Amino acid sequence: MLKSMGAAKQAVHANVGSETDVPVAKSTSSGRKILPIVEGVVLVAALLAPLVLQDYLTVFATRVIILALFALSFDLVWGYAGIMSFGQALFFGSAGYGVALLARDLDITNILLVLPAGTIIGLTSALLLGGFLLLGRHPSSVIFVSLGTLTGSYAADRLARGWYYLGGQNGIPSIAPMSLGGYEFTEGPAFYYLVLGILVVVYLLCRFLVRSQFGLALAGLRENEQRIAFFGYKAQHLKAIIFTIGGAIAGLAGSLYAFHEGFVWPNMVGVVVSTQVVLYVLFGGSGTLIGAVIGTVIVEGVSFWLSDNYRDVWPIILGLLLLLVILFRPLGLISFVLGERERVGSFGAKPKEKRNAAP
Amino acid sequence: ANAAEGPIKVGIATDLTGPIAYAGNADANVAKMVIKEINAAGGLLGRPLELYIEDTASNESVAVGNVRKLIQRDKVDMVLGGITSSMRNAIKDPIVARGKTLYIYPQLYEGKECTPYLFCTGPTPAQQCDEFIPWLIKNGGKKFALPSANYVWPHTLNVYARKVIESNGGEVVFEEYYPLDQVDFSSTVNRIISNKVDVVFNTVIPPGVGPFFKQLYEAGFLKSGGRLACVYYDENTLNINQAAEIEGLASCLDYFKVLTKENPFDAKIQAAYEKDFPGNFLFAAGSAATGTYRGLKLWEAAVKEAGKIDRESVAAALDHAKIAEGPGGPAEMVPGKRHCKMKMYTAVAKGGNYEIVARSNGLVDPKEC
Amino acid sequence: MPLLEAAGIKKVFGKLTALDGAALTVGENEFHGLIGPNGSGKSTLMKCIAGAEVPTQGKVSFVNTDITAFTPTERARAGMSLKFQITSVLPTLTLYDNILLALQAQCSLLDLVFSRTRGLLHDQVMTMLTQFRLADRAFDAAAALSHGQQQWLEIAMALAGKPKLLLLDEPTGGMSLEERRVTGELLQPIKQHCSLVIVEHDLDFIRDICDRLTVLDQGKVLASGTVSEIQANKAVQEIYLRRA
Amino acid sequence: MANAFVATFEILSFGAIIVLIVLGLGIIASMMGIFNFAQGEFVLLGAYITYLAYARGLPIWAGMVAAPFVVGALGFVLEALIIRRFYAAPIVAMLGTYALGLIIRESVRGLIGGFYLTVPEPIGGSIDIGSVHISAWRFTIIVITLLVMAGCYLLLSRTSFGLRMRATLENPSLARASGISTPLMYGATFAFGSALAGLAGALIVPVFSLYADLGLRFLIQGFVAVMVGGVGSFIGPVAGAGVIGTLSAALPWVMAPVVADVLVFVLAIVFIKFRPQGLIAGKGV
Amino acid sequence: MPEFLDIKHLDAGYGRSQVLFDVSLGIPWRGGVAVLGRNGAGKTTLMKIIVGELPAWNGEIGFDGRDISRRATQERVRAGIGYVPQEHSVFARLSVRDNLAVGSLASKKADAVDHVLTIFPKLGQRLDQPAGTLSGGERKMLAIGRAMLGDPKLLLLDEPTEGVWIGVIEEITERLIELAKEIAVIIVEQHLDLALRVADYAYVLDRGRVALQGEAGEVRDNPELVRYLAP
Ligand SMILES: Nc1ncnc2c1ncn2[C@@H]1O[C@H](COP(=O)(O)OP(=O)(O)OP(=O)(O)O)[C@@H](O)[C@H]1O
Ligand SMILES: Nc1ncnc2c1ncn2[C@@H]1O[C@H](COP(=O)(O)OP(=O)(O)OP(=O)(O)O)[C@@H](O)[C@H]1O
Ligand SMILES: [Mg+2]
Ligand SMILES: [Mg+2]
Repeated sequence: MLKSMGAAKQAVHANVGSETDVPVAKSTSSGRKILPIVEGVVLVAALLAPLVLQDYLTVFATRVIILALFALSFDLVWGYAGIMSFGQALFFGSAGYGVALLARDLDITNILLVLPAGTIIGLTSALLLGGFLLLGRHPSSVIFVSLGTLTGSYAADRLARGWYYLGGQNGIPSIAPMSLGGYEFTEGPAFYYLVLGILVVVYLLCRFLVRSQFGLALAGLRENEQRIAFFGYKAQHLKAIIFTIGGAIAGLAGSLYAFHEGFVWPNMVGVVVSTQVVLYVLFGGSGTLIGAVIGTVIVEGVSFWLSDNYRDVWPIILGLLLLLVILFRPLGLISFVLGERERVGSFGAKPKEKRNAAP
Repeated sequence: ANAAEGPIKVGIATDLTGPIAYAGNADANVAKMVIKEINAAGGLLGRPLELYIEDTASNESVAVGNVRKLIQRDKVDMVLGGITSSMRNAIKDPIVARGKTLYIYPQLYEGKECTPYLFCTGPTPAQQCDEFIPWLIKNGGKKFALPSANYVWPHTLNVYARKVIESNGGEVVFEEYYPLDQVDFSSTVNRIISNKVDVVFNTVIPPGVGPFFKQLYEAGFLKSGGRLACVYYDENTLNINQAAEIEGLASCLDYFKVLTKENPFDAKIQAAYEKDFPGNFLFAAGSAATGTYRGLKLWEAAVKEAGKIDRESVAAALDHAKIAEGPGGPAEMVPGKRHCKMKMYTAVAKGGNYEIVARSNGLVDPKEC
Repeated sequence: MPLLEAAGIKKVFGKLTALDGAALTVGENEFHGLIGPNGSGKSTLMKCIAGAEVPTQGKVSFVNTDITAFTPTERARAGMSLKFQITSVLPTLTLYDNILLALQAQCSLLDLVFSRTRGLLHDQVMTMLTQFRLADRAFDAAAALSHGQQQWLEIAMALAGKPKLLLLDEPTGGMSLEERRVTGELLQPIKQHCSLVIVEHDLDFIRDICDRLTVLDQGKVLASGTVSEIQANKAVQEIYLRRA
Repeated sequence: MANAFVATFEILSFGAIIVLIVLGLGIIASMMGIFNFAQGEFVLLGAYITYLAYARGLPIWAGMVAAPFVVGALGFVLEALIIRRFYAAPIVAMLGTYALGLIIRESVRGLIGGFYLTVPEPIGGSIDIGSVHISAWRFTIIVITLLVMAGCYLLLSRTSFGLRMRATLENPSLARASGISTPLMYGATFAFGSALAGLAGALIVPVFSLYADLGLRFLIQGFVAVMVGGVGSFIGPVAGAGVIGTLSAALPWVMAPVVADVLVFVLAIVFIKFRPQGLIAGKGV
Repeated sequence: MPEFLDIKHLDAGYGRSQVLFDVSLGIPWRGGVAVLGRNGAGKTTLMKIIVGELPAWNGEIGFDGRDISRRATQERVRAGIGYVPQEHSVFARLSVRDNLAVGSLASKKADAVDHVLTIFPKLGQRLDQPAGTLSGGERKMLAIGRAMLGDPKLLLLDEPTEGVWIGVIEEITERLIELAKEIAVIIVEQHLDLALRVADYAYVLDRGRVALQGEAGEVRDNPELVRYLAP
């Protein structure tokens, strides 16, 4: 554990030391900001997508956006607060199962009921698991939290497979579409824009949060939990709070996913999906919200394309691509355009005041 | 949305990658073989067939995306595929309810799938147990153990098997479920030995089944006259253990390769398959290859009868479709049930090969829906 | 009534008794020096007071409350602030953010989420940075500071929360004579609102800024009193002559 | 009585298998601070090499002897090309090795066609003691595991290799400043951990047969074992593996296997929660 | 004859920010040399470059007649450079005993460890303790002891006495004076007295440039010195 803390610290030094390797776009506090440009480009692309994509690709894109929402939840927890939640699928999947049961057993498919319900399921399960793993006398190590959450997700997967009420291995198929009054959200452009709208709102909320002073506290948490406890931060509470928020967002994503795909199955709470979301975020670049979105789009898009074109060997190619990115862009694809300084960001007062104040 | 002209599009969605890729690839090969054959004979309704194959990758979410490709991009007229029940559940809705397409599921399974427009062409528990279990009691003994992997197929199959065992005067000593990837079975083996079980009716699946049989063997189960039984065991699974470790294992399926010795039609398709696909992916019943063959031929018969390719007409014809020749013999759909009658064979492993020891008198009823 | 009273503190690490009934009393607005040979238990005593170590025995009270069972967070909220002997700034954050982080520690959650105090604290952050001669590096990452500069930053962070009691463990390590003098000057003004416990090996420095001294030796208090009392103390003179 | 003997033997033998698999994982985790997600695939490669030897008609033991060397050499190369870049960031390392594992696993799957293939044991059959039969190969595995453990312990505690390794992994720049060639040490450690995995794969393949997910099956179990034992020493993970292995073989004797399976993990996590440093706190060898 | 350590026109820094500018210095085969300067002047950076932890941008580093600027750290150390870093100077999780053992890996003398323990008896009482839990001063003692064990021909000390008790500083000083009679010693030190007692020659860095240099006595008496040391 000590080792991992130390290693994290070295990582930081190494990054700072190797700034020469990243000659691209090192933006200073007074330089131009790259991040908003990237965000804008992605948003415009997302808005236009259904106009240029074929039907089935719009449906695929909807799924990707839901997964991006899910990735956002993990990024918030890992990229900003340094909590390695290797079991994020637990919240995603339990919400999915929850709303699937609502639809199956109680015939509740009203969007105004099911989405809040999914969010609350995600929130509650994150609160319980987070409470156990993160609170307590000893601050918990990164490795402990990662294995703890992994095990949680693994156990939930086992439970889902074994429990008949949840459909066992087969999951719950044929979930009725989400509805609003008489309108049914079936897959297609309407669903796409609904999901995109939700993503944008959640994204903006997250953005607001991580750039606030609260975000600074999270950054402190990520760097050195013990240290900020000595400032008087309730470090473990902060962790539990952000973990819970992450769980709620994952829950929201999970319920959308369940209705969009029309079924839920044990993998959705299990290790496979948990690992997948970690990949999305690292691939895109953790610690930048847009990185999580970009990572999801690219990983999903590339595997979709590969499985079409290299049918027998696509997992191997995907593995190679992942490895190359991780090797040469350990900070994710976003680091092609974004410098270290802008990624970590600065939480001080408005840039204008800053420049005046700095001599 | 089907074009009246141009080729008829057949969609295959199966596990080309992932842990059961050996089965998925065999199914895809069978489909290629059958489509080639039909096209060589002039196609269907005067139109050629075109094959669209997508990977389900043993990953339900990848699968759904790829199945949508089949339905929405390629606009196939029918989808055949899915091997595990969970995969069937994942893709059936996008195919049948949302995609408004016909779906054929080729694998032996636990039964109880009664979705409209979804046709099953593999064996059901009734077909695999009704004649097999009495044979086991006669050729093994009355005391059964049901060690099982913990998922839906064994659970449902065991309910049926237990009923058949008990109504034939047998006794179930224990029925126990294990996590799917459990690989140590010492306590199970011990219970089997100390309870003097006669027949181990196994539904443990790989990876557990190899070590399980080995441990049983090492504990002297076979030496003291015990009988192994496993209804998904085909030519592929024989290699999991050394021949001695599963000597005498009995299985009941719709096809075994040894049938080629007695059945010219089986010899013909087996030879055709091996010529086109000489690799590792065997034409075997446990991997749904026979169900795929049967499914495609039944569908061909239905299309011919309907004279049209729209879902309603084909489904109406498929409801009572028949083929005179298929792997293991003729097959026919049970009207209104969307399941298939077929011949069943009981085979026993001897020195690394199967020997047929019993066969059904005629076509066995699936007893579903 | 003293501000801080630690009494009978015992700390055992395995076979080693690092503190053996040590005591420390600090009054309001008092600058208190803690000295002693290497390994005499100074840092351990500081950690026991700040909550980084749990004493095996003993009692710590602060502003008339028994805080022995308090967590570090609770102690910090009660008005204590510690600078560790080994520097531990937050390396990837800018200097500005390091200070802001320390300053905003006791703001309410809502204040933080809605950044209500960001503007208010700006001047304080810049004043601290200017005082400690770090203003020109305000937007550099803390990892890019030299060891001595990190010491300055740490002191600034410890001071930032306006503590009632400031605990500094060898703040001037790696500083030259001149730099020490400046540090001393920077510490003087806080006397109006704050008490200080400072561990130092540099006697001249201690003499200049402290009112009272406590000398630790092998986990026990050897002497405690005003600077001149201590200087006259025989036992203390002896350990200064003794080697390692 | 006979029953108890069999039970003990079987439980111990599974414990030994887990220990064997975790040895390499533990060394790499403790010494290099990297949770190697590709470790399972090194086990798989060891198994695959043994299978190849068998399929080519060579004696099986020849494959078993070659496996650790080949996998160790591969580990050395991979360390130099890939792993070396990850030391600073353990989480990125997890993902990097995950990708590596994916590539190896899927390639092997392609090579063996996704099947389950049997490899006979060099020493087959059972040892019969009265009415009790115990597996001769499992017995051999127990013996070899004990020997390998002792060997590793001696290597790490009695030679300066162990000291250099620990120094390097603890503080690389200071190790260099003490004259230790850190690149060599990293390579050697990783190769050593991989070789142990290769050996494990070679020895267990007759028990479990060869299939692409052979190594993956033990990975999470291995991580949990390392955590329970305690990162930072050689002995910790070994002890953890012993506990987890025997526990997961023993619990099904007294309760439903499905419950036992989840229970092992829950117990492990609760244990780590209340004793975060693990069974054996990380110091010494 | 060239100097034992001969640094010419050295430029160096981190990332893009340059820290050292055209630094040249020569160290004789025997004797002490002090490097002085205020916080952030570049002293530690210079040490890191000599030992090879940080690459130089430009310039030459000659050691024992050969150019070592491209050699890896461990090779430089094996060639005879000993280094006591300013921070992270011990193997925190290794016991004191093992820390010393690492130091003596290359040593030929059998009783070298005992010798260190007689200089720092305190360490003898802490042999089995992980070095990370040592007190600040004990840690420094261990770091110095470890570096001495390698029989260096050139010893680099980056603030060796930070946090060390006065009594022990005296002891260390005497040892270093003795040592400097046999090998070359470069010392970065804030205790001016100590530094200039050990050193015969001194360099003063200011913002990465050599601002003053000369015999120890001269430098001490130079009125400019105070200016370069003030913050
Ligand atoms: N976690 C620990 N485990 C074992 N021994 C410890 C631990 N922490 C401190 N010690 C020992 O306790 C003694 C007191 O240490 P402490 O750090 O308090 O000394 P100090 O007075 O601050 O010395 P210095 O002036 O050198 O910093 C030392 O001998 C140290 O080795
Ligand atoms: N990792 C780093 N990245 C970027 N800049 C750095 C880094 N380390 C040091 N610096 C900068 O280089 C300059 C010289 O630092 P150095 O550590 O050499 O100073 P020093 O003379 O040793 O000071 P001190 O007396 O405080 O130890 C300082 O301005 C510092 O901010
Ligand atoms: Mg101290
Ligand atoms: Mg320095």
